Amino acid sequence: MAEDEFQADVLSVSERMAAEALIVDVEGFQGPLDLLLTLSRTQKVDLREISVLALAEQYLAFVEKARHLRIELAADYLVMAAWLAFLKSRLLLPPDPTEEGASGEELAAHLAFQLERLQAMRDAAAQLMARDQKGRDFFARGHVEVVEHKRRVTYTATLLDLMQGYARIRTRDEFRPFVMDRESVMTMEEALDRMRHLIGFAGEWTDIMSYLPEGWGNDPVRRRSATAANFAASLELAKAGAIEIRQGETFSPIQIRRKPND
Amino acid sequence: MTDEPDAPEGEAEESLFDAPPMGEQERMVEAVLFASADPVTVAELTARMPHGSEPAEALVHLRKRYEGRGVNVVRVGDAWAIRTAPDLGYLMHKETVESRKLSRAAIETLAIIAYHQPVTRAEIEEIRGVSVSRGTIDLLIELEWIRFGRRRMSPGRPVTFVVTQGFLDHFGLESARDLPGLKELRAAGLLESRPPPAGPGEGEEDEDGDDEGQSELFEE
Amino acid sequence: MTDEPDAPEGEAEESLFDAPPMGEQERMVEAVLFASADPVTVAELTARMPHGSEPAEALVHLRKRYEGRGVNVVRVGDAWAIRTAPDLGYLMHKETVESRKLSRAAIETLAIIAYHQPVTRAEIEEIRGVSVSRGTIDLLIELEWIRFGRRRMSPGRPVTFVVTQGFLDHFGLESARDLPGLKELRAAGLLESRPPPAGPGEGEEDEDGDDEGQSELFEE
Repeated sequence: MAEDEFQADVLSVSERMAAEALIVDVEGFQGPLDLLLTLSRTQKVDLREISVLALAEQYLAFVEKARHLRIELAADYLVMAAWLAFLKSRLLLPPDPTEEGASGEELAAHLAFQLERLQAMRDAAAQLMARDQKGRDFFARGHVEVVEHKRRVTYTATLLDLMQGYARIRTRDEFRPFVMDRESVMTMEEALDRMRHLIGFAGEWTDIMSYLPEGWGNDPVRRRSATAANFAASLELAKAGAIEIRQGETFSPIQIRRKPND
Repeated sequence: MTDEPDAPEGEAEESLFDAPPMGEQERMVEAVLFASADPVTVAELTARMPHGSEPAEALVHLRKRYEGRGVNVVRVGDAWAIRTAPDLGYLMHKETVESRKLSRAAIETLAIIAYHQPVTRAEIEEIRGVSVSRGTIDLLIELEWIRFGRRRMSPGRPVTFVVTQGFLDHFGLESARDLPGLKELRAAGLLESRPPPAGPGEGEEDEDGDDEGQSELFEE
Repeated sequence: MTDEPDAPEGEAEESLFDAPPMGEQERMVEAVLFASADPVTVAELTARMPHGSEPAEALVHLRKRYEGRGVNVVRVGDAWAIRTAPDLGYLMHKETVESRKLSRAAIETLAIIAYHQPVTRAEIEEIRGVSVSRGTIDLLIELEWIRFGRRRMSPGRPVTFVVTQGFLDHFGLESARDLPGLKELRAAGLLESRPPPAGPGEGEEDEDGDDEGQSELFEE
């Protein structure tokens, strides 16, 4: 309520009602400039004679109200609010000769120009769409004549095809799937493949570590990868019933042997 | 639709709804025949035109009007159409072209030439990552979209390719330099890919962003 | 046309390649325009018609002949087409193409391009006060209502957009100069590009796509 009294200085009751209605419709605005244009209509004057100061007040009241109602406003709206607050201060305070940049009046005039221009473009768009349109109000030839006796093949491609084709090539690298550096990685498939061949000879219990391929036992990174792969492959083979696994106690060597069949 | 009995032919009775004047009916028939892809029957005309119209009579007038003209009103089965006068068929040759979509390889090759001209075949292959078949280059030359440019002053003096005026005309470009770059393609939504990895390009928080040329330098 | 001494009329030494009489040329133009769904340029007509023909003059006659008829000869940019008279559109419901409903953003963007062309994306955004969403430009290009124009000779050489002949054809405009209210808008100074006065916090415009030259636009 206190806030309403505060606003009463600048806004009439009907304006406040209007502002509230606007907030509900905030999704329907095409950005802060659109909102400003809508607000300016409440002044009911030629856009060239609009009071930018009053407009800034209305806008800031709008943002304040939205914040009060806990309505999430897009960043653009807050940027505009900050700018309008700045503009308002420039318009109200006597010009400071040390300050650089345009005067408040110049900034206000430009904003009024932007609003007028946007309104003009809206009107122009409406006039354009109100024109007779092909395929709706007037029509092109429905039947394009085809004479059979002289045929020529032409190839068509649109600018869109061309640009998309180019974009496809130039961005191909961006879409290449991520590939890990496989130098020091052994996959389970690789280990499985190896062990399948070797296991035929393993009639006796053998330490699983002896299955590491040559050159994989020294480098810690490669050793770790190969060990993990071999272990996983061993489990896989055991599951398939090809081998048996045993381990004497926790952390003791894991041994495997071919499953004695029949 | 109405409760009045079908007006028999030759009756002098005035219809409740006046049919448009015959001249107006002729215009209507003319427009409908022109816009229809297929020949139109009198029944269809009757159904489309205002109540009380006499398309059969309008057709007689219209047919007469087009006698000796560049196009004629002709009967096709029990329907009517506007067709080019038979003696002018030779003018229509260009209407008989059969158009085919350019292959992906050809489009990509053409695009690379347009964006990188003058460009050698080896360079095209490097950019595409696959070899360019002779047929592709030949087709583009035959279409008069590309032509040979200067030889490159590098070992082997390879020929280069450039796009032609015909290419610019076909694609509605004023010059090859007006082709949009990747960033612009993306901005126009022509490139369906995620936004560039660099953070938001908008400089809203930028306090000293009034130097126009500056902000772009920091993008991407 | 004039009483020049070498007027071909009745002369014994008639050229082997005499152009056909104007009436005949009118028929030819009529046939070609009727046969084509798209507008045909005078250059195309000249190329198709016998040597020495004057399609531009024939068009003047033909246009007059179709005044007030069910179909009319209309000018579209530097090309010509036959279109049904707009007052008869109601008869054509069968031919009506269900046009995609354009969003407000797309309509405004289109109008801005038409009235301000050639115009950059940054300028469109400056006028609308919001960024042009992805797909809006894309859609308008796909509809063949806009295309890329020359790059602007300003820092960054941004691409520009202009409207196409297809746009003129769709909205029944002879040229972009005939856009409704264009003169008034220009007189009111609303089509000038007026840079915002420099001041703190005024740097919101992001002029994306502004790079030095074309090659730099390609992200590696």
